[in-house]
Amino acid sequence: MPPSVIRASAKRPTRATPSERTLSYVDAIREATDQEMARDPSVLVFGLDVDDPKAIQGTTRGLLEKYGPSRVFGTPLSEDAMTGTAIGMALAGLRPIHVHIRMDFLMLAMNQLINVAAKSRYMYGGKVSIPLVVRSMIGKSWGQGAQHSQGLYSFFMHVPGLQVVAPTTPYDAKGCLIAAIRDDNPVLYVEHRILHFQNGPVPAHTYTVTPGRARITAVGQDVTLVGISQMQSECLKARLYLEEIGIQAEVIDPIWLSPLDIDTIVRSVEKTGRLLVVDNGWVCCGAAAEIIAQVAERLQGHCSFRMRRMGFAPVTCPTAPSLERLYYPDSRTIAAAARDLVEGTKTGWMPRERSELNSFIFKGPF
Amino acid sequence: MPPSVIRASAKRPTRATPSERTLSYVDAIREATDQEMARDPSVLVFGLDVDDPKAIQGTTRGLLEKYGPSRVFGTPLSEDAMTGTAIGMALAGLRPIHVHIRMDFLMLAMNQLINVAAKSRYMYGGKVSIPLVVRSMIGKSWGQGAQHSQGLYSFFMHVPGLQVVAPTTPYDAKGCLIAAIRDDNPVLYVEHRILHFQNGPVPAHTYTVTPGRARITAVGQDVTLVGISQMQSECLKARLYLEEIGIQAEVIDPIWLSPLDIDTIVRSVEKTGRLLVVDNGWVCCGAAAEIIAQVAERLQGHCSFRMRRMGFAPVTCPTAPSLERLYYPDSRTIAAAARDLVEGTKTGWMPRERSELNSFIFKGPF
Amino acid sequence: MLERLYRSLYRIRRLEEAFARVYPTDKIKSPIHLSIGQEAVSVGVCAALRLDDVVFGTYRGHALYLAKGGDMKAMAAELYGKATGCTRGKGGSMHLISTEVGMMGASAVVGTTIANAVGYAYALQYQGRDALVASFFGDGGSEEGVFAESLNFAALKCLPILFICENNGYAIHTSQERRQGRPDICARARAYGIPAERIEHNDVLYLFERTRTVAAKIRAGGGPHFFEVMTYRWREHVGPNNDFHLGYRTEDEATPWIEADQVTRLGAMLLPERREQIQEEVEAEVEAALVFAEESPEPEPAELYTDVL
Amino acid sequence: MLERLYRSLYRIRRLEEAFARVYPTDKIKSPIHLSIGQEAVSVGVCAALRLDDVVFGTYRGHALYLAKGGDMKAMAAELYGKATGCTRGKGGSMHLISTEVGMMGASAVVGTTIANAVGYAYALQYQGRDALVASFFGDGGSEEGVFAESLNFAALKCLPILFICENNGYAIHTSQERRQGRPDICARARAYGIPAERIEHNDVLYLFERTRTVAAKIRAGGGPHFFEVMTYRWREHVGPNNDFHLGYRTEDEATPWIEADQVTRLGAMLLPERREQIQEEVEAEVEAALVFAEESPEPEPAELYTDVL
Ligand SMILES: Cc1ncc(C[n+]2csc(CCOP(=O)(O)OP(=O)(O)O)c2C)c(N)n1
Ligand SMILES: Cc1ncc(C[n+]2csc(CCOP(=O)(O)OP(=O)(O)O)c2C)c(N)n1
Ligand SMILES: [Mg+2]
Ligand SMILES: [Mg+2]
Repeated sequence: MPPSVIRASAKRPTRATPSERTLSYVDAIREATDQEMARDPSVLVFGLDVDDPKAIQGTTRGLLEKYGPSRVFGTPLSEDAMTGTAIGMALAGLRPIHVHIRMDFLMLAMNQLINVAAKSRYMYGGKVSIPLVVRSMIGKSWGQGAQHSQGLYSFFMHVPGLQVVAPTTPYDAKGCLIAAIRDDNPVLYVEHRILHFQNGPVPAHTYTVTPGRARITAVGQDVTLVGISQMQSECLKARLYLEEIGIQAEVIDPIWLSPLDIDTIVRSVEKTGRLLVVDNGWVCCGAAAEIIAQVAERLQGHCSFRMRRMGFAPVTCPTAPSLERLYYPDSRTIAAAARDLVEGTKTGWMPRERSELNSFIFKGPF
Repeated sequence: MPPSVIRASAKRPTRATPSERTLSYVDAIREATDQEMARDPSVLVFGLDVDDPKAIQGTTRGLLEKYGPSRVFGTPLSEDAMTGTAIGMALAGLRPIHVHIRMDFLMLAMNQLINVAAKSRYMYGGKVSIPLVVRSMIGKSWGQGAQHSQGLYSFFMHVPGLQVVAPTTPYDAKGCLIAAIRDDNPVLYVEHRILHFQNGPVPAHTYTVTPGRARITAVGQDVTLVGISQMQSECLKARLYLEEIGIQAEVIDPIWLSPLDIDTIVRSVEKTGRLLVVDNGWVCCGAAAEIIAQVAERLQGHCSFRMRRMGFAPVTCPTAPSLERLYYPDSRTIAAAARDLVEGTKTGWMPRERSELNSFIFKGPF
Repeated sequence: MLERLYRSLYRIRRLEEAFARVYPTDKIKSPIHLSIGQEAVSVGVCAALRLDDVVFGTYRGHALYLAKGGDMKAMAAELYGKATGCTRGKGGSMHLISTEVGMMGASAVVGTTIANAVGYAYALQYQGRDALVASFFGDGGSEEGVFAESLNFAALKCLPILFICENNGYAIHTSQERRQGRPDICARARAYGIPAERIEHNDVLYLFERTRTVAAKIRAGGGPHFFEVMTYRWREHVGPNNDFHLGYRTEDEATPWIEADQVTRLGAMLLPERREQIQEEVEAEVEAALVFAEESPEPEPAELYTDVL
Repeated sequence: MLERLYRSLYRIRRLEEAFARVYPTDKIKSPIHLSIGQEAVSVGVCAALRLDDVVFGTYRGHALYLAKGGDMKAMAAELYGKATGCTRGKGGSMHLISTEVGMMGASAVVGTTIANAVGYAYALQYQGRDALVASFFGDGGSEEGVFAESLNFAALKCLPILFICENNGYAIHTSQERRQGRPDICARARAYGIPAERIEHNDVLYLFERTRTVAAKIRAGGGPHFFEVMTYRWREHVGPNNDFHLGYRTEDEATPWIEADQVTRLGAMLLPERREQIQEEVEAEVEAALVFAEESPEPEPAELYTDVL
């Protein structure tokens, strides 16, 4: 293992490698892109507005100036063809990063992603590969509503030939993006607008966070919380609420949803006997369904456990704040559900809100 | 309940209502469409090639002559806009049936289906509804390959605001289509090219098969087989192989995947203690994952059971017959898996092929 | 008619300005894509439409909703996230609808409503009604595949639809020239078989006249028609502020548009006392709408689960 | 050159006819969308391309694969579902590829490879290579949104790409007139800023000449160009047979195309002995390809799981 490569691993459970330096999630993405572009001239980044003054929340800031408009460019509003274009570039040996400011817009790119990108390597008998990274963001709050809030990554988990990663810390944001760029096959890289505002330690050198390895972000023995994307932050806060009542939650960040590190989750559930998966999307046929199903399959016959899924309410995302609050799981409803799992009964308990644990509130316009 | 409405129900487990008349699946679809178009002038059917000499395997045969080109028409090759057009028609009070000869092509229509059709009723505060039926077909065999073989219905199960139905018999093909047409909200109607060749009893009058009710297609007490779409036929054949070795399989056809009748499945698993879900798609984040997860959630703490999922191999569909055979579950591999579940161990048993049980072989060109 | 047009323009302008003023208080918890500067497009077209004609728009749909006759109170309440909003707090600023006046929806995904409008027009034709559909979208919308597909189908079926491309020169911060190999949207429409004309200077009166003429033709079965209306967005893409500091456009570029402001222009064509009376009435209406929004209740928690299916 | 063109045409014709002959035996377990009648399009263009130029096609891609120089044995074996096939039995007739000769793929979803071709052209430009991409698709393909989006981007970036619309008048059984409001595909290309020309009569020599000229311009940085080539499919849409009995088209319509058959035309331009020699060589090659396909082994079961990622 070269010294520049640090691997996430179930064996290094709690924290990312300590680092002097603190970076925002946004800057971690920017730095990963910058370093890979500097290293490899075949890396390009494009998509609507990547070269505009807002630079995709800053994640592409400065790249145009450094690498020029043939490597960093905005596109017409043509998600379908631009995805196909990215695939064509990849066929020619480039490593495109295609950026979408909303995951919802991927619905315009499904044909190229599902029918072409995922399948080319296989259906062409291994003669080609598609080293494509698709970045897309999940929105939340301030009335983003029906079409700007979806976490549709389970679609991409469903289809062979695609990989899916949803880093939650700046450390993983950088390491996963570098891993995705270097990977020879398509990777869907899922960001969350709220996570963009996170800060955390990020080494200055390049490193990869290995596909298919989850991270135990907090150790505990009473209940396993698996938190996906922004729900990872909510789970970590829920853990603090649970501590107040003497429940030690183990929190797992899967990081990579495909390939999925089910071993780490299974081992944790063997220990705790309770599994709460908190998804950043709808639960039906979602990532949480897959995790519950795999753990149940693996543990059948030798270890029984209690389980529950949480995720978006099974409705379209409403815009009124009063409804939107009820639409998402949050640290308190997660804590409440976890306690019920531990006690094996509906306790009706809900932690008193601790304002210092309040979620970061995103303010508009967007 | 008007006499013309016959409901599928968990309480009428084995068979569809007896009927003198036998119809093919294709003709059942045709008849349902015809009867509803005759009843309600707001029903339209369109899509690529619905009015051509092949008439979508015959499912739209004769409708053009009877209802004219403003109610029955082929379209340009424009799946995205034609789906949007269908939604616009629905907003204006029509009841469009939009036909796609391949489910794979729905990937071009995802934006309108996921971001508009599923959400309009909710995001417009109930002021509108979208009575849209989207028919699409799954292909299999004769080298249909990567892009003509996918069963991607779990995408639509994932998203609130959509309903999904995958009838497997001519009886249900007719009754579900009528139910879908009369429903005020979008319904994805999943057909399978191999099922098109099925024959079975179909009453001549109109009737609906109620959304959200599964059908027990064979009673047994040793293992529950849930077979989706064409895998329902394979499960029924697997049951015969299992009978040879004294295993009585209960077979369930969910019919409606959304809303899903989990109660019927749960009751069966409570009885058999073993659940094998055989999906007509990939298993990761698929319908089978959802079914396993829901049953595990429901039975936790009071009934332990053995479970397994089968589905497409986690690869792209290959075209060579020798590989394609391995790609799909079939009656024998299902029987083998079921026996292992019952015995709680890998027996290595595989039934001797009985040629009279061989699947219908689909011959090309397509 | 001048008075009607002026009132319509002024209502939109003043409500948008009121939203911009209120915005820093965080009472509006919704993104806002203001129509300030572009009011003339919706107003000119809608003034020539009938109540039973139907329009579809975009997330930048405040002007269209009001111009077609949408209720101002219900709109303000919607932005405030209240139960009295036009979508009962479920759609927000980007998904305004008013089925009563034929405003049939707006989408936050660029381009999507073009196809929905075409489908509605198909239904009108099928039902033998002589109403028409007006489909509003931006210059950016013309780059989505759905635009091309929709125009082809509308032409093929000779549908009663008027397409209105509001060309404000930008998609967010990217100019049309940087997105289109041939920046001539009318040429696209013509290629698909739809007569197209470019209407310069955001000219509300000319647009109104042309719409009257063209709408009559469409009603008579003449098939689709296409307007590319040149206009200009004064404020930032989303939000209440100016954005000239961002550097993607200059104040010089904006100046002629601001000087040719249609609100001022039409105001000047009225008798001062009539103008002032309209202004007073509108100010009171705007004030009342904001009060209504503020005082309205939030949706009940149970509302979360209604109207899914 | 005449000989080269003739050989290329004849190879395609004879292999396709051989497939059609074999088809009833069920040895080929793949759909076949035959190119018979349309050979001239692929042959005329590809003869003017270099080995390092790149082509993308469709499920009706037999002619293109062969014309660009793809291996006949590997293609036949692919249709037979054998391990020696050009995609090792994984893609079948609809997904032919030959990276060695720049045939970079074909799709069973109409329109998709147009965008892939544009992306490849972007890469060529970025890499400073003077090769070009030729993107082949049908008249139906021009109706998909991706067509419009792709053309716009190609024009915007002035990419080295030649678009070739093989207009055989039909998408399956539906004629162009029944699908397009204005059935003028060149007008669409021009609307997006791409010079376009319609090439009549399936004329292989004219197409070859024009491609030579245009390819030189494209290589010199002249940007994209568009050909609409009028051609005709003789057999049914998919499968080995004729389909005039279906009634969607008449034999009369086909007659002029069959009379102007480019295989016959070019054959007649050769000395009889040269023609016969070429024919003999091709017959032997076709025969050998079928034998190779038949005798090749099926893929190993383990192949099911290779090359997923
Ligand atoms: C399909 C899609 N892609 C991207 C976006 C992000 N986006 C929101 S507004 C916008 C610009 C649209 O420009 P235009 O159509 O000219 O409308 P304008 O905002 O100028 O009124 C973009 C790219 C989106 N909402 N939908
Ligand atoms: C996106 C998509 N829609 C529909 C189909 C079904 N289909 C297969 S071939 C075809 C006709 C295509 O016509 P054209 O592009 O003119 O090509 P041709 O077959 O005439 O060569 C259609 C509609 C498809 N394969 N892909
Ligand atoms: Mg604009
Ligand atoms: Mg054609």
